[in-house]
Amino acid sequence: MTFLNLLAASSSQPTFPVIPALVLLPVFGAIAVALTPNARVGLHKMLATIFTGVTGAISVWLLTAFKTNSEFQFLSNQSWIKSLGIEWFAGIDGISLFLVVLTGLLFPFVIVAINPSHDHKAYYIWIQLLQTGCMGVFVSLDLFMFFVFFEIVLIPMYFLIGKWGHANAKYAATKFFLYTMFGSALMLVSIVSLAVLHSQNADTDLTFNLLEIATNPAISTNAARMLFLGFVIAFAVKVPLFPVHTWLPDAHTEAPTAGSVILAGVMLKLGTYGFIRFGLFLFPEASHFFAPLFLTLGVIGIVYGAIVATMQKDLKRLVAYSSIAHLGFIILGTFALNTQGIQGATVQMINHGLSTGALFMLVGIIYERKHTRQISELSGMQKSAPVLAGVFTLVMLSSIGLPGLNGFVGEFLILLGTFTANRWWAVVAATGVILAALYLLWAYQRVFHGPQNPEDEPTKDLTNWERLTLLPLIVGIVFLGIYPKPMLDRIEPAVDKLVSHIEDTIEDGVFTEPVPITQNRTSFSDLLMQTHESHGHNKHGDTHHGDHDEGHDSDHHGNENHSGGHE
Amino acid sequence: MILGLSIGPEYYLALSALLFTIGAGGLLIRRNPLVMFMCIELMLNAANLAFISFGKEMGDLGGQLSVLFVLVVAAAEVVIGLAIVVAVMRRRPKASVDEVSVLRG
Amino acid sequence: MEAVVFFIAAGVTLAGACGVVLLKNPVHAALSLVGTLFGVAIHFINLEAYFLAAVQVIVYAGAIVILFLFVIMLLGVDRAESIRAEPIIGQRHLALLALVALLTFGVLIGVASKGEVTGVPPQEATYTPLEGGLSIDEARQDDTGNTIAPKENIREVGRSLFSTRYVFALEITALLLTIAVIGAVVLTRRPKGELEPIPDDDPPSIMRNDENNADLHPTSSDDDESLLETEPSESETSSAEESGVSGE
Amino acid sequence: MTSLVWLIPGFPLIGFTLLLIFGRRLGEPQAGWLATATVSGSFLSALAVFFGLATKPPEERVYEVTLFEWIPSGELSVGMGFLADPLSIAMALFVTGVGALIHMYAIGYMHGDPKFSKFFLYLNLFVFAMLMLVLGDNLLITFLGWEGVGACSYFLISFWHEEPANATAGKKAFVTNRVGDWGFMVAMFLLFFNIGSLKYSDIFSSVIEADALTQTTATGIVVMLFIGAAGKSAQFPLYLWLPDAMAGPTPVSALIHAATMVTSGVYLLTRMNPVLAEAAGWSTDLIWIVGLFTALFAATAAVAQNDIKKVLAYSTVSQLGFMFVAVGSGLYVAAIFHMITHAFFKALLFLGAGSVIHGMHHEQDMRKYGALRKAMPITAFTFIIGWLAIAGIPPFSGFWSKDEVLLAAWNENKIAWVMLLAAAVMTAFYMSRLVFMTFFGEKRWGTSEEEAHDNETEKHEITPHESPVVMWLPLVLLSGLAAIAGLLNLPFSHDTKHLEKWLEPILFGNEVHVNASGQTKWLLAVIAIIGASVGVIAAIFVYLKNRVATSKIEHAILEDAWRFDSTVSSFMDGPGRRSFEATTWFDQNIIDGAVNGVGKITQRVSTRLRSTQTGLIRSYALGMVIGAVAIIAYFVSRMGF
Repeated sequence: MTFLNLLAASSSQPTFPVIPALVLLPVFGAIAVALTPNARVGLHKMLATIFTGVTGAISVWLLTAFKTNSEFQFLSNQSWIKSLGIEWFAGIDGISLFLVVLTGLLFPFVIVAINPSHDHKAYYIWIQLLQTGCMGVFVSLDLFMFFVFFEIVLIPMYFLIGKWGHANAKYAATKFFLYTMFGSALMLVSIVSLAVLHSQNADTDLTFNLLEIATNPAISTNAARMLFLGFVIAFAVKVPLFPVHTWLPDAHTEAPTAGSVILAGVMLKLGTYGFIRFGLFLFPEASHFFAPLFLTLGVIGIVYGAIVATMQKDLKRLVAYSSIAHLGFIILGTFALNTQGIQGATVQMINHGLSTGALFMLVGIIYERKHTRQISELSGMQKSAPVLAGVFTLVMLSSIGLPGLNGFVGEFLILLGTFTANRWWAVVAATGVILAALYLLWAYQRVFHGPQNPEDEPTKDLTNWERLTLLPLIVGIVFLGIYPKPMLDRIEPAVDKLVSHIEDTIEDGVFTEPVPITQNRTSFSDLLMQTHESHGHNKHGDTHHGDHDEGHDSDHHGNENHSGGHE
Repeated sequence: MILGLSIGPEYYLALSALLFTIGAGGLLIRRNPLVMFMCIELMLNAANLAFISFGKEMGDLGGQLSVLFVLVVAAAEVVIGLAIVVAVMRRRPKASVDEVSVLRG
Repeated sequence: MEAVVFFIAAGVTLAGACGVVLLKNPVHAALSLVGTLFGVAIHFINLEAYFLAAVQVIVYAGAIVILFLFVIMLLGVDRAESIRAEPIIGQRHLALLALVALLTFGVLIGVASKGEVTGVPPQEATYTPLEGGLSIDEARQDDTGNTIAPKENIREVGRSLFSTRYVFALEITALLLTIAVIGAVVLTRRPKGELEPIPDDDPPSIMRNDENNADLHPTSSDDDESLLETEPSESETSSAEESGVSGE
Repeated sequence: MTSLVWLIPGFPLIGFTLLLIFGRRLGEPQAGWLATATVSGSFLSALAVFFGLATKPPEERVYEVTLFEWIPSGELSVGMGFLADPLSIAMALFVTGVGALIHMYAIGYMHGDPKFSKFFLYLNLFVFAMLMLVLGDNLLITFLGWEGVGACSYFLISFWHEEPANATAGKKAFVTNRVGDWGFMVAMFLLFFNIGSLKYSDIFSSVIEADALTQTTATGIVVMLFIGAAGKSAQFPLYLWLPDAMAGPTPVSALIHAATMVTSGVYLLTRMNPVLAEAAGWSTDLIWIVGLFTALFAATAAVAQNDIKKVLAYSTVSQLGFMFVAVGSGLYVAAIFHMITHAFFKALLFLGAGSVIHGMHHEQDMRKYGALRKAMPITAFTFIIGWLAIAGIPPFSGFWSKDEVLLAAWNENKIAWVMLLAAAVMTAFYMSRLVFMTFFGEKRWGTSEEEAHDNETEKHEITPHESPVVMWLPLVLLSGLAAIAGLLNLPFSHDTKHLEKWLEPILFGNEVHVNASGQTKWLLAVIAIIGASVGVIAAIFVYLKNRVATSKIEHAILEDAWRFDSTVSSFMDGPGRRSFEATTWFDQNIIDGAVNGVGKITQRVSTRLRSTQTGLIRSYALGMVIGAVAIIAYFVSRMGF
C-alpha cells in the first residue's frame, strides 16, 4: 500500500483542505450566482469574480506551499462509494501543480476581461462549473473521480459554445460534445476493466486508486496494451491528435472569445495531462510499446496543422490549427519518455495556455473592432492601432517559439528530448518551427501590415482596460521565457520519478512476456480469462508456463522495488 | 364413452389455450376499445383457468389465490381503462383505436 | 359425468368468446362475454374452486360486465363497426399467423405433454404443501373422508390469504383498488372550459390511406439540419454584441 | 575589468527598456541620442573588457560569468552566461563601434519620421541581441541572439510596413532565416546528444581532450551548423532574403545587412572551429565551395543592378562568400580579418549610399544619378575611400584582408583561387561602376525629372544637398577606419599580425598554415592588385569613356540574378501553394467529411427506424403477441417430449 506511505508523508501538510476548496469553491460560486435575481448582472459578475478569484489565490498560494519533491502533496482522501472501492482521492505533484495554477488564474482573468453578450447569469454559472470540472481533473488521483470530472467538463463547455457562440454554434457544440463523448466512452470501459483486472490479479479488493494500481502493476502486457489504447483514444480526441482533430477548429471558431480562451488554455490540457498522468503512469510498458505510433502522430500533427493553418481564411480558425500544431509538440515530448521531453511537454502546456489564450483574446478584440474574422477583410491595422499590433507581435513571436519568450523553452526541451529518444522524429518536427513562422507572419502581414483601406474608419487601439487585462498574460509570457527555472525546478522531480518508473517497469520486465500481436486482438472476456489463468498459475506456482512464471517472480520483485522506492 | 373418459388437466389447458387465442385474436382485430377490453378479459379468464387447473394438479391452493389477485387486478384495470376510454371518447366522439395514435391530448 | 359437464361448459365458454370477438354490436359482445364468464365459472366448480367460481360470477358477470354496459350506453357507441375492412396493412395476416402459432403451442403444452404437465407428480405434491398455503388434500384429510365441501374450500382460501405468504399481496391489492378508484375519478372529471378537439394529424404510414405516403420522409429538426451540412459557412452573420469581448 | 562583460549587452537592453517606456515622450532627437549613448556605453565597456583581457597572458584570456541558470532540465543545464575571449570581444568591439556610429547617423537619416523613437527602440534591441549572440557562453544563448537579430531584422525591414513590398521582404527574411535556424537547432541537438552540454568550454574540452565526437557526428554537426550559418549569412541557396531586405531604412541595411548580423554565420563557424577540425574533409570543402560559388554568383548579379542599394546588397553577399571560403579552408583569421574590414567599408558604403538617397529624396535608381560629387563632396570623398577599400587597392584595408582570403583559396585549390580572383575583379568592376554612375559623368537627375513630368516643384525638390553633420561625421570616421584597418593584420612579419596573435588562443591550433613561400605570396598580392586595377580600368572604359555599350554587360538575366529568386518564388506560389491547398481540402473533405459522414448515416438510419413507431395500439399489441409466441416457442423447444 505505497500510497498510504504517501499519506503519511503528507501529514505535515496544512490541515486546511486545500484541494476540496479549490474544486468546490467555484460550485459555491455558481450556486451563489444562481440564487441572485436575474437582473443584477453586475452582482453576478462580482460574485463570479470573487469566488474564482479566491480559487486563483489559493492556487497561487499552492505555489509557495508546494515542497519541491516528487511526492503527491496536499492529499485529501475520502471514501466515496465504499462497495466499489471508489474514493475521493486528490493530490498535486509537480506535473499537475502548474496546470492547477493556470486553471485557477485563467478563469478569473477571463471572467474579468470578457463580458458575455447575453444571459449573464447562466454564463457565469456555467463558466464556474467548468472551472470545477477542469480543476477536478487535474487534482484527482482516483480513476473514477477523474472520469467523473473529465465528463463534467463537457456540459458547461457545450452550453458556452452553443448558447453564446457565433453563427454555426449549434453545429460546433454538438460535434464537440459527441466527438469527445465517443472517446470517453471507451475510457470508461478501460477504467472499469482495469480496476477489475487489477483487483483480480493482485488479490486486492476492488480499487480505483491511481497510485495503488500504477505502483503494483498486476495485469498482463496484452491487457495493459488494450486498456492503454482505450484510455489514450479518449485523450487523443480531447487533445486533439491528428486524425481526430476536426472538432477543434469548429469549436474554436464558433465559440465565444471566453470559450476559445478557456478551451485553448485549459481544456485541451485535459487530454495532454491525461496522457502523462494516466497513459504513461499506468501503462509504462504499453506507452513504450506504442510510443512510435504517437510520436508519428505528433509529428504529423505539427507539420499538418501548420500547413492547414497557413491556408486558413478565418483568423480564429488559423489560431485553432496552430494550436493543433503546438499540441503535436506536447504529444511528441510526452512520448519521448525522458526527462527533457516530458518536462518540456508539461512546460509547453502552460506556455500554450498563455500564448494561445492571449492570441484568442486578441482575435476577439479585433473581431469586436472590425466585426469580421476574415483575414482578407482586414488590412493595415498597425498604423491605427500600434499597441494592439505590438501586443499581437509579442504573443505571435512567443507562439512561433522565439528564444527569450515562453514558447521556446517548452519547444526546445521537447525537441531535445525527442532527439535523444528518436532523432529523426525530432529532425522532422523541427521543420514545424519554420512553418509556424510562415503562417503566423503571413497572417500578421495580411492583418496588420499593408495600407489601410480608406473607406473603413481607423481601428480603435487597445483601451486601458484591455491593456490592463492583457498585462498578466504578457508578463507571464516574458517572465517564463527569461526565467523558467522556478517552474522547471518544481516540475522536474515528479517527471524524474515518472521516467524512472517507466524505465524500471520496462527493464524489470514486470509485465509478462507479450504474446504475438495476432493474439492481441482478443475480446475483453478472453483477456479476463487469460489473465485469470495466468494468475492461477502464479498462485500454484506450477512451472510449465515459463514466461508466466518468470513474469510473476519479477512481478513480486518489482513490487518490492516500488514500495521500497516510496518510503 | 364420453362418460368414461376422465378429464385431466390437459383438457382444461387446451381449453384455456383456445380461449386465450380467441381473446388475442379479438384484441388484434377489433377496433372498438370496449370490445378490445372484453377480449383482454377473455385472455385473463384463460389464464385463470390454467392457474386453477395447475393448482388442482399440484394440490396447492396457490393457484386459486393467484386467480383471486388476477380478478382484483382485472377489475382495477377495467376501471382505469374504461375511464381512459370515456375521457378520449369525450374529445373525439367516434374514435376507433387507430385514430388515437399520438401522445397528445 | 365430469366429462359431460366439462364439454358443455367448454362449448358455452368458446361460443361466448367467439361472440365477443365476432359480434359487431358492443352490447351483444358484452352479453356474450357474460356467457363465457359463466362457462369459466362452471369449470372452476369442476376444478373444486368453489369460492372462486362464486367470485367469478359476482365480480365479473356482476360488476365488470355491468360496468362495460354502463360505459357503452354512456358513450352511445352502439353503432356498427365493420369487421370486414382492416385499416392497418398486414395486421390481419400477421395476427392470423401469430394466433395459429399460439394455439398450436398452447395445445402442445396442454396435450402433447400428457401426464407430467407440471413436472411435479401429484403424489409428491400432495406431501409437500408449500409454506403458508394449505394443501387441498390436507384439507381433505381433515374431514370425515367424503369429498370436500365448499365451506372447507372457502375457509382454506381465507386462511391462506391472511397467511404470511399472501397477506402482503392482499394489502397491495387493496392499495391498488384505491388508486384505481382515484384514477378513474381523476380521468373522467370533466375539465372546465370548452374542450378543443384534438387536431387531426396525418395517420402513420402503415395505415391504409393514400395521401400519407409523404410521411415516409419526416422533416428533421434544427440540430439535424446543422449536423447535415458538411462544413460551417464561412460567412459570419452574427451581430456585434455576440462577440464576447467588451472593454468596460 | 573583464567582469564588466555583462555590461556590454546590458547598456542596449537598458536603452531598449527606457525607449519602450518613455520613447513616445522623448520624441524626435532625444530618443536617438539616448540609443546612441547606450550603444557607445557598451562600446566603452567592451573596450574596458578588451584591455582587461589584453593585460593577461594569451592563454588566460578567457573570462566566463553566469548570471543565472536559464533552462535546467535533467542533465541539461543552460546558464544565462557570457564568455569574454579574444574572438567575442573582437566581435563585440566592432559591433558596438560601428553600431554606435550608425545610430548617430540614423538620427539624421530618420529625421521627421513619425515612428522615430520606435526605430531606435528596434535598433537597440537588435544591438542587444547581436551582443548576446557574440558574447553568449553557450550555444543556446548564441541561439537566443541568433533568433533575436532575426526578429529585429524582421521588424526593421518591414519598418515602413504600409508598403506591402517591405512587409513581404521582412517576412521573407524571417522565414528564410528560420530555415537556417532549423539546421542550428539540429546541430545543437547532436552536440547535446553526444557531449551532454551546450557550453562552449565543455564542448571544446570534450572535443579536444576527450575526443568525444566521431568523425561522422562531427561532420553532421558541421553541415547543420553550415545550414544555419548560410541562412544567417546569406550563402547560396538561402541568400534570397538579403537583396529584398534592402527595403528597410538604409541605416538598417548598413548595420544589420552589412556589418553585423550577416557576419554571425562566419562567427559561429569560427567559434566552433574544433568541431570543424574533427569533421570529415568534404564538409569543410562544402563550406568553401558554396562560399566560392556565392561570391561569383553574387558578383555577376551585382554587375547589372541599377538600384544603388541592390548593388551593395549583392556585393555584401559576394563578400560573405569570400569569408566562407576563408573559413572553409581553415584560415579563420583571414575570415575574421575580412569580416572586420568589410564591416568598416561596407557600412561606410551603405551609409554613403544612404546619404545619397537622402540627398536625392529617396531616389534609389543610379540611372537618375551622376555628377553628384560637387553636390555632396563629403559623401563623395568618403564613398570613394570605401570604394577603393572594397576594390582591393592598397593601402586601403580591403586589399589586405582580401589578399589573405585569396591566399586561403590558393592554399586550398588553385582553380578556386582563379575563380575567387575573378570574383575580386568583378567586385572592383561593379563598385567602380557604382561610383562612376553616381558621382561622376554628366548629371542625369534634372533632365530625367523634366521629361518624366515637367513640374516646377518636383524639379526644385530634386536638387541634391549635402547631409547634416550627424550623418557625415560617421562617414568620415568610418572612412578613416576603412582606410587604416589593414594595420590590424599586416602580413609582413609575425609581429605585424596583431589579429592573428590576438585570436591565437581560441583557435586551438586549428588555424591552417599556408604552405607558400614568401615569393609566391608577393606574387599573388601583385596579381591581386593588377586584377583590381583591371576591374577599375574596365569600368572607366565602359562608364566614363563609354567605349562599350552598357547593354553588352548588363544582361537582363544578370539583373534578376540568374532568375533564381523568381524561380523559387514562382515555385512557392505555384506547386507549393497548391500542395498546401490540397492538404487543406483533404482536411476539410476527407477527415472532417468522415466525421460528418458518420453523423449523416446515423440520421438516415434513425429516420428510417422512426417510421416503425406508428403509435397504433393494435400493431403494438400484435408485436406483443408475436413476442409471446416467440417465448413460448423457445420453451416448447426446450421441452422434451
